[in-house]
Amino acid sequence: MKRTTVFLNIFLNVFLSSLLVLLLHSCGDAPSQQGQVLKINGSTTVNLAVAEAAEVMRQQTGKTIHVDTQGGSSGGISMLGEGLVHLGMSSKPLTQKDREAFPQCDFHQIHIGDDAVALIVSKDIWQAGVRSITKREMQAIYEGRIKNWQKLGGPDQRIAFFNKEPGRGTWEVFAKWLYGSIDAVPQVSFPEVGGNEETRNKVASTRGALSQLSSSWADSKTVFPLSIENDAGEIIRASAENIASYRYPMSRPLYLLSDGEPQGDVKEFVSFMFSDKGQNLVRKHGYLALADLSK
Amino acid sequence: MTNREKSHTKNPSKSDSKSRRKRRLIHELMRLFTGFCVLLSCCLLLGIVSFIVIRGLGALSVDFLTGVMAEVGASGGILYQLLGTLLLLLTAAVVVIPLALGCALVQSVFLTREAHRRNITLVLYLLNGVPSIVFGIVGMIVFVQWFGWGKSWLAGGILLGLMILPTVCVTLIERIQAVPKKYIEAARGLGLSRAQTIRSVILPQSIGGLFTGLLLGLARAAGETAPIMFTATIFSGATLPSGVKESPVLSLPYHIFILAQDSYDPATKAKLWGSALVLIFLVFLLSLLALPARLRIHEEANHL
Amino acid sequence: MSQPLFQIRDLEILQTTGDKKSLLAPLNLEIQKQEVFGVIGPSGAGKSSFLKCLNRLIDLSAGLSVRGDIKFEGQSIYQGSIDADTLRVQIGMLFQQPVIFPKSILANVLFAVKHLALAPKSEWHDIAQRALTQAALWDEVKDRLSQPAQQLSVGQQQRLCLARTLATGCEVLLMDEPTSALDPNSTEAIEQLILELKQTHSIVIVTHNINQAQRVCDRLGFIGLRDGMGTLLAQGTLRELMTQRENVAEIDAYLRTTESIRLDT
Amino acid sequence: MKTRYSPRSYIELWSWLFAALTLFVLLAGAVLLLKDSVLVWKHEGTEILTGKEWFYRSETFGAAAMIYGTLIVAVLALLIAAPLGIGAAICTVEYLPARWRMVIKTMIEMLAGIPSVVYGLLGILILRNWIYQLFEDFEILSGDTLLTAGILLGVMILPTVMTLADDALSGVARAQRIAARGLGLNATDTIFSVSLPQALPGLIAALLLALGRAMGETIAVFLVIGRQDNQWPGELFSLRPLVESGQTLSSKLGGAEINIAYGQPLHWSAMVGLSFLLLLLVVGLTLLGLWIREHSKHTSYDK
Repeated sequence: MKRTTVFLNIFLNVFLSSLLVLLLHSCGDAPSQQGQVLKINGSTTVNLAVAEAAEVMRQQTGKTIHVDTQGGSSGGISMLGEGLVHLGMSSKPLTQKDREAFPQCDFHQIHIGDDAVALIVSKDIWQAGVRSITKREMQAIYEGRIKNWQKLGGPDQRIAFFNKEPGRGTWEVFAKWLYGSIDAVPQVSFPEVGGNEETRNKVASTRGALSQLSSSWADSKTVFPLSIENDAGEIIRASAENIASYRYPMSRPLYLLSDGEPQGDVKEFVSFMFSDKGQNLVRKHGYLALADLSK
Repeated sequence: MTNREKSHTKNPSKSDSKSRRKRRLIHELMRLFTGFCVLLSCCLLLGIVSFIVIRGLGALSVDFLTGVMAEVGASGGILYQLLGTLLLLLTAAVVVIPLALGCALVQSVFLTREAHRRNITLVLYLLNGVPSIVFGIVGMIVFVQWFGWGKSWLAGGILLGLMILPTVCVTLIERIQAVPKKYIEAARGLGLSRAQTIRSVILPQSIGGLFTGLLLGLARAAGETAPIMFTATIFSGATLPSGVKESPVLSLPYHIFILAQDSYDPATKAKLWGSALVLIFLVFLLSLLALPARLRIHEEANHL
Repeated sequence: MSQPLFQIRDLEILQTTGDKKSLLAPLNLEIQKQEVFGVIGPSGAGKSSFLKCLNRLIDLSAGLSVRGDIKFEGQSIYQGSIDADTLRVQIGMLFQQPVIFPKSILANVLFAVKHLALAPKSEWHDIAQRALTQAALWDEVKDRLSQPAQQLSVGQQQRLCLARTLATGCEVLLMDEPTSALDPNSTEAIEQLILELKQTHSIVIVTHNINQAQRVCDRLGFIGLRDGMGTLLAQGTLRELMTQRENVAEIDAYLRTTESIRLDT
Repeated sequence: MKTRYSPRSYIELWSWLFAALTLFVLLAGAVLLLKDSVLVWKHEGTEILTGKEWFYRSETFGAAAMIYGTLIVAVLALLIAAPLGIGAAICTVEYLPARWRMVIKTMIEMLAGIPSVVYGLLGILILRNWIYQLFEDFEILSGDTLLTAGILLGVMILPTVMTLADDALSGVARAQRIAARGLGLNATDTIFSVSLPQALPGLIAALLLALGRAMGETIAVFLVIGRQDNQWPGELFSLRPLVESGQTLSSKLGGAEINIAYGQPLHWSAMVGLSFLLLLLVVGLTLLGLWIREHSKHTSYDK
C-alpha cells in the first residue's frame, strides 16, 4: 500500500517538474538567435556530401549541426524560406517562382559542385542496345504517346517509367530540360520514386524500366545511363567532361542556400565546403568539385 | 417405450455412421486448416526475424551500438539513434502514465453510470484507430507550426504517448475491473474513503496492468515512423537535446526509413539491417518483459 | 443379472501438471443397468471428475489424465478404439448449472439432433415433443417454442437441458448435482423426473444432498478424501452405507455435517 | 453530469483532470484538422470526394482515386489476414491446450511488434520481386502494385485480427462448449454450432478494427505501392488494377508532396483535408465495429 503511495507521489513530482521544464524551455530564446545549432535541410543528393562535411565539422569544432532531407530540394527551399533552417540544400537552380513564394527570404545560392541528371534504364534495355534517347522521344514517353521500347529500337517491352517525386531537384532539372519550364510540364501520373537508392533499386529490379537519377548513382552495373541525342544528332554521354562543360543538357549545379550573405556558423560551414576537404567530399560522393568545372 | 424412443438413433444406423464419417472428415480438415494457419503465422514470424538476423548480425558489435554514425551511415554506429528512440519512449511513458491512470480511474471507479463508462471506452477505441500518420500531421500543425517548436523530442514523445494511451488504459481498466469486489467492499466497510480505497486496494492490485500495458504500448511506439518524421526526428547531427524548442533527436525507425531510400554505399546496407535488427530486438524485449505479468493474469483468469 | 452397465477397473485420475498427484485413488465399481446409482461424499473429493470419466468428458479438462479402464456394456471406453463423441451421444449428461444455448427453445431441444444429423428433418418435431414431454416441459412451452430459451426460469432451463439430452435418444444419463442451483419446487420436479426416467434409462447421479440420495437412488457409492485423494470408501444401499458408519471415519464425519435423516421412511 | 458532483479528493481531482485533458486533446486534434482544411472544402466542395484527378500544380484536388486505393488495399489485406488470423485463433482457442495458446499468442503478437519500416524494407527487397515474377504473364509494369501493398498489409494486420479473434472466441463461455461436447458433438461441430455463432459479433468487430488499422498504415505501403496518382480503374470490378501501381491516402501523406504543400495555403489545406478524410474513414469503421459488438451484446446470451 505504502509503496503505491510513494510511487504516485514520485510520479507526480516527476511529471510536474517536467511540465515546469517544458514551460521554461518554451519561453526560452530560439537557438537560432543563440546561434548554437546549425540546421540544414533539403536535397538528398546534396545531403551525401553535406552530411559528411557536417560530421567532420562537428568533430573539429564541437558545433551542433542538424542535417535532414525532408522533401528534397523544395523541402530545403521552403524550410529556409519559412526560417526553419539556416541552410537549404538544392540540386537545382532557384526559379523566380521559388523566390516569389517566400518574399521575406533573401535567397543566396552557393554553388558547391556539379552533378547531372541521368536517364537510367534497366539491364535488359541496355543490353538490347538502347544507348541514347532524344528529347522528343522522352517527351513522347512522358506524355504517354510511346509506351514500348520498340519505338526506340529496343525490345518489345513496355516502358516502365518511374517518375521522380515532384519537388525533387532531379525532377525539376529533368522537367526544365524537357519542357523549358516547370509550368509547361503536362499533368501526368506515373508511379513515383523518392530517394536515389529507392530509384536505383526499383529500376534495377524491373524489366523495361526508365527513370531519372543523379548521374553519380548510375553505376553502370545495376542501372545504366542513356546518352542524350541532341537536335544536331550528336550523342552526348553524361561523362565528367560533358557535365563540367555543360554540354550534357541536364547538368546541374548543386547549391547550398542561405538567407542573406552567409554569416557566423553558416559562413564557417560554407567556407568548409569550399576548402579542399569539403570539395573532396563532393568528389567522394561522385559529384564534380568546383575545381573540375573550371577546367 | 425404450425401443420406440431409440428408433431414431438406432434404426438408420447406416446413414448415422455416414453422417459421422462426414463430420469426422470436416473435423480433420478443419484441424488441418487451422493448424496450417498457426504454422504459417509462426513461420512468417520466424522467417522475417531470421531474415533480418542473418542480414543484420554481421553489422552488430559493441562499436555499432556505442559509436556515432559516420560517412552518412556507411560506417560508425547508431548510438544517438538508439538513445533518441529510448528518449522518445521514456517521454511517451511519462506522458501516458498520468493520462492512462486518470482515464482508467475515471472510467472504472469514479463514473457510476454505465453509459458514461461506455463513452470513455468508445473514445479510447477511436483513439486506438487513429492512423499514425494523422498523429504526425496534427503534431506538425500543433507543435511545429503553432507552438513554433520546430522539430522537438518532446513533440514526438507526446504524440507517441497519446498514440499508445488506449493500449495502456484498456489494460489497466481490465486489471482494475478484475480486483475482487469483496476487497473493495471490505475496505469501504472499514471506513476508508474512496480515495483511500483507491490508494490502498485498487491501485496496488492493478498497477501491474499499467506496466504491462505500458510495455506493450511502447513496443508499438518504438517502431513508429509516421508520427515522428515530421515532428521529432532528423537524419543526422542531433545528439541529446538540451531544450525543447528546435531540439530534434535521431531515431532508429527514421534512420532505417531514410537509408532504405537513400543509401549510396553498399556498406550502408549492412548497417541498415543491423539497425533493423537492433530495433526489432528492442521491440521484442519490451513485449517479452510484459509476458510474465500477462501469463500470470492468464493463469489467474483460468483458475477463477 | 446380465452384463453390468459400467464395469470400472482401477480407474485413477492423475494431475499432469504441478506435483502430479493423484486426484482419485484406483477405483473399482460396477454400475448396473436400469438403476439409479448415486455418488455422494464431501465436496472436493472428485465426485464430478469421476462422473466425467464415465462419458470421457474428463478428456476436456486440462491437466488431468486417466489411468485404468471402464467397460461400458462390455466395451472398453479407454483402451479400445471407441469414438468418445459417439460415446457421449449414448451417455447424456446434465450439469450443475443449466447451460442454455442462446437460441430458441426448439433449437435447444433439437441442438444435438440437428448438428449430429441423428434423424431426418421430418421427424424433428416429433422428437422435440417427445423429449419435452418426457422432461415434463411440453405443456409449459408448447406455445412458445420459437422464443429465446433464456426467458425460461432456471428450473425450466434445467428441464430443457434434460429434454435436450433425452432428444439424442441416449440410454444412460449422468447428472452432476442437477438440483443444487434450483429452488425446492424445481428440485422436486427434477427428482420426480428421475424416478420416471428410471423406467427407461440408467442414471448415475452425483449429489450433495443425502435426503435426495435417499429419495431417488437405488444404490450409492461414497467417495471420501483419504490421504488427500478421492477414494471410494463404501458402496451399497443407503442402509448398507449407514452400517459402515462405525468402520469408516470419513463417512461418519460426512454424515455429521449433513442434516440428519430418518432411515425408515 | 456536472450536477452536485464535486471531487472529494486529490486523486479524484487529478483523475478527472487528466481524463478531461485526454478528451480535450482529442477534440482539439480533430478540430484543428478540420480548421486547417477549410480552404480545400471551400475550393473543391464535394469534388474532393468524387474528383478523380489530383494535380496540385493546377489546384485540382480530387481524392477519389486515393480513397479507392485505400479501400482496395485494406480489403486485400483483410482477405489475407481474416482467414489466416481467425483460423489461427480457432486453433489456439479450440484445439490446442491452454498452455500452447499463450505461447502462440505471444509469438503472433511479436509479429505485430515488428516495426512497419522493417516490413517496408522486406517489401521492397522480397515481396515486390515475388509479385513481379509471379504475375509476369500479365505483363505487369513493376512489382509496385496494390496487390503487393495489400499482401504486405495483410501480414502486418494478421496479429491484430488474430488477437481480437482470440479474444472474441475465448469470450464464449466454456460451459457452453462443454455442454455441446456433452451432447456428443465433436470439437469442430462445437466450433460451428456454438463458438462461431456466439463469437460472430466479436469477430466482425475484430475485422473492422483491423481494417481501420490497415487503412492508416503508412510507411510500409508507401514503399511498395508505387505512389501513382489518379489511378481510377476503368472498370470498377476488374482485377487488373490490382497489379498496377496506385496511391492510398496515407501513402500520399507520407510522401514528399506534404513538404511542397507546406507554406502554400490551398495545397496544404488539401493535404490536411486528406488526413481528415482518412481519419473519418477509420473512425467510421471503428464506430461501425463497436456498434455491431454492442448491438449484438443485447441479443446474445450472457452468463
